[in-house]
Amino acid sequence: MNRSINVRLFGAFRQSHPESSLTVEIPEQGRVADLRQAMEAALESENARSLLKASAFATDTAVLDDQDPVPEQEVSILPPVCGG
Amino acid sequence: MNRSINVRLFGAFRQSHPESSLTVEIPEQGRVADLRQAMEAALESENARSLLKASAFATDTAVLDDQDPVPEQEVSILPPVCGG
Amino acid sequence: MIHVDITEAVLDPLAALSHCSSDAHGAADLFVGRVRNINDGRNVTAVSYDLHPQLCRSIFGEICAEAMEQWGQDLHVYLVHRLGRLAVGEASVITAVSSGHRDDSFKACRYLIEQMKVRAPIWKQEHYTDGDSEWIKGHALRNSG
Amino acid sequence: MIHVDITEAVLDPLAALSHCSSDAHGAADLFVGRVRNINDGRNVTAVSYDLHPQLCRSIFGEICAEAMEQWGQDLHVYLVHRLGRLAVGEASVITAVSSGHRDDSFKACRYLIEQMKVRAPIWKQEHYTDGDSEWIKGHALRNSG
Repeated sequence: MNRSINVRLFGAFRQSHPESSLTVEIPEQGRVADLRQAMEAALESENARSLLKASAFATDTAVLDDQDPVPEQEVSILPPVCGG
Repeated sequence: MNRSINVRLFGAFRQSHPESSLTVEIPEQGRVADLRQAMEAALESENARSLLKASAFATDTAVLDDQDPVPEQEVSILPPVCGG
Repeated sequence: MIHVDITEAVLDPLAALSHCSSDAHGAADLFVGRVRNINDGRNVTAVSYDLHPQLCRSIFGEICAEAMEQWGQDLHVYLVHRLGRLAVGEASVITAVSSGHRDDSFKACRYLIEQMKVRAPIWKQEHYTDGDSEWIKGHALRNSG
Repeated sequence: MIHVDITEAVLDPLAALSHCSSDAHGAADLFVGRVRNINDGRNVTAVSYDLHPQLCRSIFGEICAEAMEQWGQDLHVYLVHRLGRLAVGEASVITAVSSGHRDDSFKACRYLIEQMKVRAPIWKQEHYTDGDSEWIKGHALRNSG
């Protein structure tokens, strides 16, 4: 059984998706690795797919590991950072 | 032959000499070591004489060594510093 | 005492110094990061900052708490990053720390900016004089959890 | 670009940051030294600063020039010390540096304050809550040539 989850996009991901979010389908008990796979299928541009490899997923309070379960509500995908 | 020289006082020296300067006699070709000797004789308080040992003499642009000649005009005596 | 924020308003160094002060603190160090006119040989006119607000605040708070753990629970610590499009010369980030003695202020202030650069979910899009713009390649975020 | 001064006026961090800025500088570090309410276990109400104005300016200038020699001739460097009687919390000294990248700003700014403490002809008389006051014992000035 699948469920859909909304993924907030940041940084360079907004270039290909100005709407700043993307909804993908993952297995009901899916892990972050499954979400990563679903994202790869959903992203349209080659650039974005290549960016995905270097990106992390996160909730509003923590960065997630690939083996973590996907949270209920919403997650963010964070491309490589360069703050300041 | 002697000449007199005016010595500007700073920091703790002002405690014993609120006028902030002192005139002493040194040999015409005197060096800073001579000035130090003259100051020791001129200072009235034991505290000031003990402070003198840890003090440096200076012009308006540089700190002097004991073997330097005493400048024409005026010198300053600088007790141990603790700026900031 | 920790103050962290992200804001679209112009950053205020005096607010940082006012937070980072105490009658028991003889020292304060403040760092300002500003938009430069050249990066990698290209002429920059402005930089747009994108960031994840909630996660930024959370990570800023962690970084500040770590600094206090390392250099003293009595430290006053300040970390604010700006959001939006900034012209050359504008401040994008201010970190500041006050402490009893200066060594702690310098080291903790440096820690804030170094950690922020590595761990905060912030992205920069540079705008160039030729009209082009580009998202700066950064380094991957790892879960330091 | 060097700015040094001694002044009886309240120190102004914004003036320091304004001097320490350039379109080519992505970083600025600023240090503030303030009067603390306690020193060596005694309750301080104020500190009177005495200094040798001409020699101070001259030595401040040397210290700034050394910082530029070591961390870059393009640095903007600022060193101002206050004179007179200051209450607890007031700033006695501000050092600041701006540079292309942050490592130089931090190191040069630290250099300014460390050298100033060792080499500048400045003296502190502390005033205590019990009405007493005392000239602080410092370290002897040596001719550094």
